[in-house]
Amino acid sequence: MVAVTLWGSVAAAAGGAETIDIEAKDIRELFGKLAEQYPGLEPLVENGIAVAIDGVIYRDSWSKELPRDAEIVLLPRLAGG
Amino acid sequence: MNFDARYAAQSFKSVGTRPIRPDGVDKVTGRARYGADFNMPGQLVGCILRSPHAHAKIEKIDTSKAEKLKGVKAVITATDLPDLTNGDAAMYDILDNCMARGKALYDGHAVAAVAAIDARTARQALKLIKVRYKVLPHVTDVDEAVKPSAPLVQNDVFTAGVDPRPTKPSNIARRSQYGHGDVDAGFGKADIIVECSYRTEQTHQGYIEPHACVASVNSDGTAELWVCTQGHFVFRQHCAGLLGLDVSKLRVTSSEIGGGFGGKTHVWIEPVALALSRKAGRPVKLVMSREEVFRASGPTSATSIDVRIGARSDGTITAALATLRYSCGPYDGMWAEIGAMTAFACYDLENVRSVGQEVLVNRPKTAAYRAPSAPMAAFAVESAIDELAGKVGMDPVALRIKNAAKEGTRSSYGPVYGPIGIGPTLEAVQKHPHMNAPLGRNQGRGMACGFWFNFGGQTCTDLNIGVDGTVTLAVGTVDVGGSRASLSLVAAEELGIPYEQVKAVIADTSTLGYNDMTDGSRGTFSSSMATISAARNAIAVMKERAARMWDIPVKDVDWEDGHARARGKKHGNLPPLSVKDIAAAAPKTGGPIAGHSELVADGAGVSFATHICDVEIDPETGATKVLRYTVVQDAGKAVHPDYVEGQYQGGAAQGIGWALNEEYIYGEDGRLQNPGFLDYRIPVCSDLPMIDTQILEIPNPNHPYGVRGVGETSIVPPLAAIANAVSNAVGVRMTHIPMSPPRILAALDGKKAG
Amino acid sequence: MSAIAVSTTINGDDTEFLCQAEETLLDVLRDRLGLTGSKEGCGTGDCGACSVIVDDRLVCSCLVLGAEAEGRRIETIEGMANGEDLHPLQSKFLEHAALQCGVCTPGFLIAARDLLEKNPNPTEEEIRFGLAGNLCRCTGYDKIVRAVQDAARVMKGS
Amino acid sequence: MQYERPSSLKDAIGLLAKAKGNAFVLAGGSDLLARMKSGHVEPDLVVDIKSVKGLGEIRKTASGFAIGAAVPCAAMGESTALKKAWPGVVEAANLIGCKQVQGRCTIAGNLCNASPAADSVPALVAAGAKAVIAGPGKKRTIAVEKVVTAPGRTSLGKGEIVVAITLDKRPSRSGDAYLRFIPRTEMDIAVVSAGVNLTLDQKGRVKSARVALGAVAPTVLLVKPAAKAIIGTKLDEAALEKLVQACSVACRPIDDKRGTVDFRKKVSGVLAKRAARIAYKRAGGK
Repeated sequence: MVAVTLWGSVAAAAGGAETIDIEAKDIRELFGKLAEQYPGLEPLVENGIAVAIDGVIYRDSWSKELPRDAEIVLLPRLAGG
Repeated sequence: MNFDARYAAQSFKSVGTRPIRPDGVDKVTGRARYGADFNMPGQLVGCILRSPHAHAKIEKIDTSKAEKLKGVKAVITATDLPDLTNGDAAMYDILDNCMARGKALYDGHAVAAVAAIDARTARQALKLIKVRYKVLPHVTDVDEAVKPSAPLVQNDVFTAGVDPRPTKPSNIARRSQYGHGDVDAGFGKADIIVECSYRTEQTHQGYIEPHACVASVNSDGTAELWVCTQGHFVFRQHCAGLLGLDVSKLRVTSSEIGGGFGGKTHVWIEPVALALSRKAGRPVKLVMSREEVFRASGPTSATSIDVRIGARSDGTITAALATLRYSCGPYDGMWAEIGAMTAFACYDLENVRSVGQEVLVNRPKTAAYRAPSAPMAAFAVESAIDELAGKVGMDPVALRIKNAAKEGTRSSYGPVYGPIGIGPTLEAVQKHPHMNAPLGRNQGRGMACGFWFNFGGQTCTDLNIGVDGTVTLAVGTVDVGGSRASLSLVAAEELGIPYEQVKAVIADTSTLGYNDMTDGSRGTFSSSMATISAARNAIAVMKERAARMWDIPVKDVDWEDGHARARGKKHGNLPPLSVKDIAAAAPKTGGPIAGHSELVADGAGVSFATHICDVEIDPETGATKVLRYTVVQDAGKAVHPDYVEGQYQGGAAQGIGWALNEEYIYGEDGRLQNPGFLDYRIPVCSDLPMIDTQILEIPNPNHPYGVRGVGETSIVPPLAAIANAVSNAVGVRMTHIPMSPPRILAALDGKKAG
Repeated sequence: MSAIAVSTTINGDDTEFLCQAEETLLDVLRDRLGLTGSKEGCGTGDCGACSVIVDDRLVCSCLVLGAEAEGRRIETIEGMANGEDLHPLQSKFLEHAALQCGVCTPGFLIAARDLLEKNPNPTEEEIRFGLAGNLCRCTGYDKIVRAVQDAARVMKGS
Repeated sequence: MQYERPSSLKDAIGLLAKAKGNAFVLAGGSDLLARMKSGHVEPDLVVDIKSVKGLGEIRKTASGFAIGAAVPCAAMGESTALKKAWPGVVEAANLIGCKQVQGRCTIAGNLCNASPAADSVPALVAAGAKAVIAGPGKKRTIAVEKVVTAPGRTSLGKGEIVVAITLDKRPSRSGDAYLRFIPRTEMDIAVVSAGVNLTLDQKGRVKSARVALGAVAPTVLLVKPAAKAIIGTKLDEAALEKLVQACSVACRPIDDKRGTVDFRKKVSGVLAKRAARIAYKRAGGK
């Protein structure tokens, strides 16, 4: 079980949920379960979402493992210049 | 690729030196080929007809006369770009922006296009296209657009992110919120509260090279696109999707790029050029005029931001709150959201909340501009922090140091920070001689901080070793400011060979795997990671080849200092083999030697900067002269310090232009008044002083060399640093960017009037 | 409408071309003669990327008609290096990393050479005002000014 | 479009006089080509006068200087005699655009383009410059302020060309100066501008003066009350304050993308004051 914090537009898409406990070993599993439990998140997961694991931001790494006590934060995927 | 996350201080031979860039001679002799410098046999000239109205229903387009003009080979409208987006709202917006469908949403919106045998014929043909518009009420101002009485830019947009879902459409496309703690309680604990509203006007990236491309679609479904872009792989996907082409059959070559700064991360004319070529059956060259660049590419947001900050009398901030309204043009974006994320990112705050509102207006679609959205938020917050310092009676640098974020701080946008550079940049500024230099009459000094995330992303690199031991490095991130030099240095470092033996090139979409675009300051960060990985793979191959040459087990071969060395004494006195030696033997030891790498470069470290600026104001005219400017920024590790400094200086210069003179000026009729370099005033050489830089190197633990992105952060602090300097010089808080002479003179008069 | 036949000298070479009356010298250089080193940043004389020399005078080639080239001497970036030997300004721009995207660089080099020919010993201010007609959006001008200063030193020495 | 390059003035006038549609004189071309690029004008005929004999020269005449209509502003800056005699006029000519534009643009073209913000015109008006006009009729010479009648409009008849701008000999104890306000340091069009030309008496008092303002009305203004305010003075603070007031009162500016009414009213006086000080110093005043 990891505790996932949702922010900004991601939280809004999940119907205002801010913290979710999910059993997931890696980012892929996390995304799958999120989309299952919060259909509003599906388009975001599909089109781009970033996962901060202990402060380091990952964008496309499904295989990235989620350590048990890690701090997981979901963020929108950003545009850069 | 998994690197050792424990970063150890390293000594470098190549990285950190300042050699001449590999594309340099071509660029000083005029040989480098940019977007408009390429031609194809049988090529036609494309031209786009644009809406003169800010908002209008397109009732009818009659292209018959244009089609009949001799020399015209194709005329297209939105019907030639059918909607293939399959419910993808973001792609639909891109399509609609490339060619208006039903409604023209801003002055400059494309409504039709022609391809003809020459420019003169194409221009004549445009005049023969008759468009019947029904002009609709428009709104171009961000504050006007959020009023309930404002004309609706899109009839079917309901503010997202609000619960319950609104029942009426609105120009506020989306609301997003960030923060933690209890802001109300925090303000309750404050001894001093500052509160102010700020505005910034819309600016353009102002790259010198207008958008340009040559498109060629064949009847067999294959196509080629030559284009100036920050991301040819992304352009390929967007263009293929919009035109219904197979992704892998569209070969996109990125030309040299004459500046992008985010503005060349979006497709504008490219799908139009491809559609023209498809219809005409010939290659089509399409080049924007400067006027088109201003009217119809993507500037940054105009903003309106309210900030409230509370602190105890010792300077500790107890609460911070911001509401940020960012114009998006006619389509939903995430510009206010990024503003909301970055606004308070420099500080360690117990109670913080920022709310972003994406505001639709009848202006061109907002595009990314260097650390998009962060400079405006920083302007508002850093101005308020300076006000707070004044009220608390503290030195502004000391107040910032007291509240600065550090390793372990929960950022205002969510995650907890690793090792970061905000504290060190502030301390460097505090010690910098610039801070203590004397000031004269009518002069003022300001400083401010800035933050940017930096990205990583998908990256693919090939490293090929030639038979003579020289190396070609093929990367897929477009070189916007010298990254080929930096990446050649990294390859040289890793292989242990001289820089001169490496040549980096940008590969096209058919010869290298997918790469995300050069945005988010990722070019050197991501591609250096992939280059290191590719070099290590090549070294593994070279060790095998050396083993074969020596006829010893590969486990007995070490790689050291650019040479294969036989380990231990049992192999006698085998002399080390250089890359050259191994390459020369390659035909006999197994063929070509190469290293490849495909990875997602994650872990781009966040970046911080602090800038100092001195200005002098002419109290009779309101003119501002920038006397001195200093940039202090964390680079993680500066691979090629010249180009790191260049990024710092360039970002500061763009910020100076934004702060003082640059702005989109719209008339009552909703038309852009200043679509040219004469009246859209970017800084000229005589406007600026030398820009001093100080590179700090706080290694990014997620990169093997400690590299962080450096390209964008440098544009974040200038608006605020200059606003603070001007405010100090004139004795009035300046809250409206740009601080053009009429605004400064009006502020001075307001002060006199009391 | 018939095209206009023009005889001119470009980088020392006798050159003939046909152009339409409204075509600019920049159009002719780029589209008819393949000399794409001069860039079009604005087409209205506001950026300097198309700077060339016409009869010893620095001009924006976008503000000159192609037909006006008749009988004149035109110098472009393509003629700045002497074979493989770069002009000192070209070398110094490279050494000082005075270019990032490089699209303004040909115009800067032409303008800087003209500046140093007229004023071999310019102050920083004279360099800045002398090059004010050339926009650069990447560098903040710092390294460009330094490169011109260094080139001036080298050129005086030789 | 038809392009012609006559070698005689007669041919040039003939071409323009019989032209049908939009005919333009190409002197420097820095305005014309920019306007063609933006699609604001579409000439049917362009008459390039640079090959017309004599129009490319700065001549020193018995009465002063004649600056040919095809003389690029950069060449004015290279004329030591002209610079010494009329520093304000030369400064104004060498402020237009940038070095590249100065290599092309001409003061005659700047005048005939008839922009209220034209840089060299206030300096020319202050200097009392005259335009020599040739055409199908008689050659005539008029004060430059009589050439422009409204934005984009001149008093020139069909077939008429300004062939030269003349400046008188510099009287002793006199000087001129020109200042403009732009938000940048170069490359802009004047938001406000002021030209001052004055002559001192033997005691160092202003004997005669002309003050002209640009970009504050549909055409360049010759502000007589402003001149009057300083005549008879040594530019003491009170006189300068009167000058400032007279300028502000005379202004009839508009709000546009380049500046506001308020700004132009205030800054016109500031520039006139500063230009007057420079001109005074150049005239030998202390």
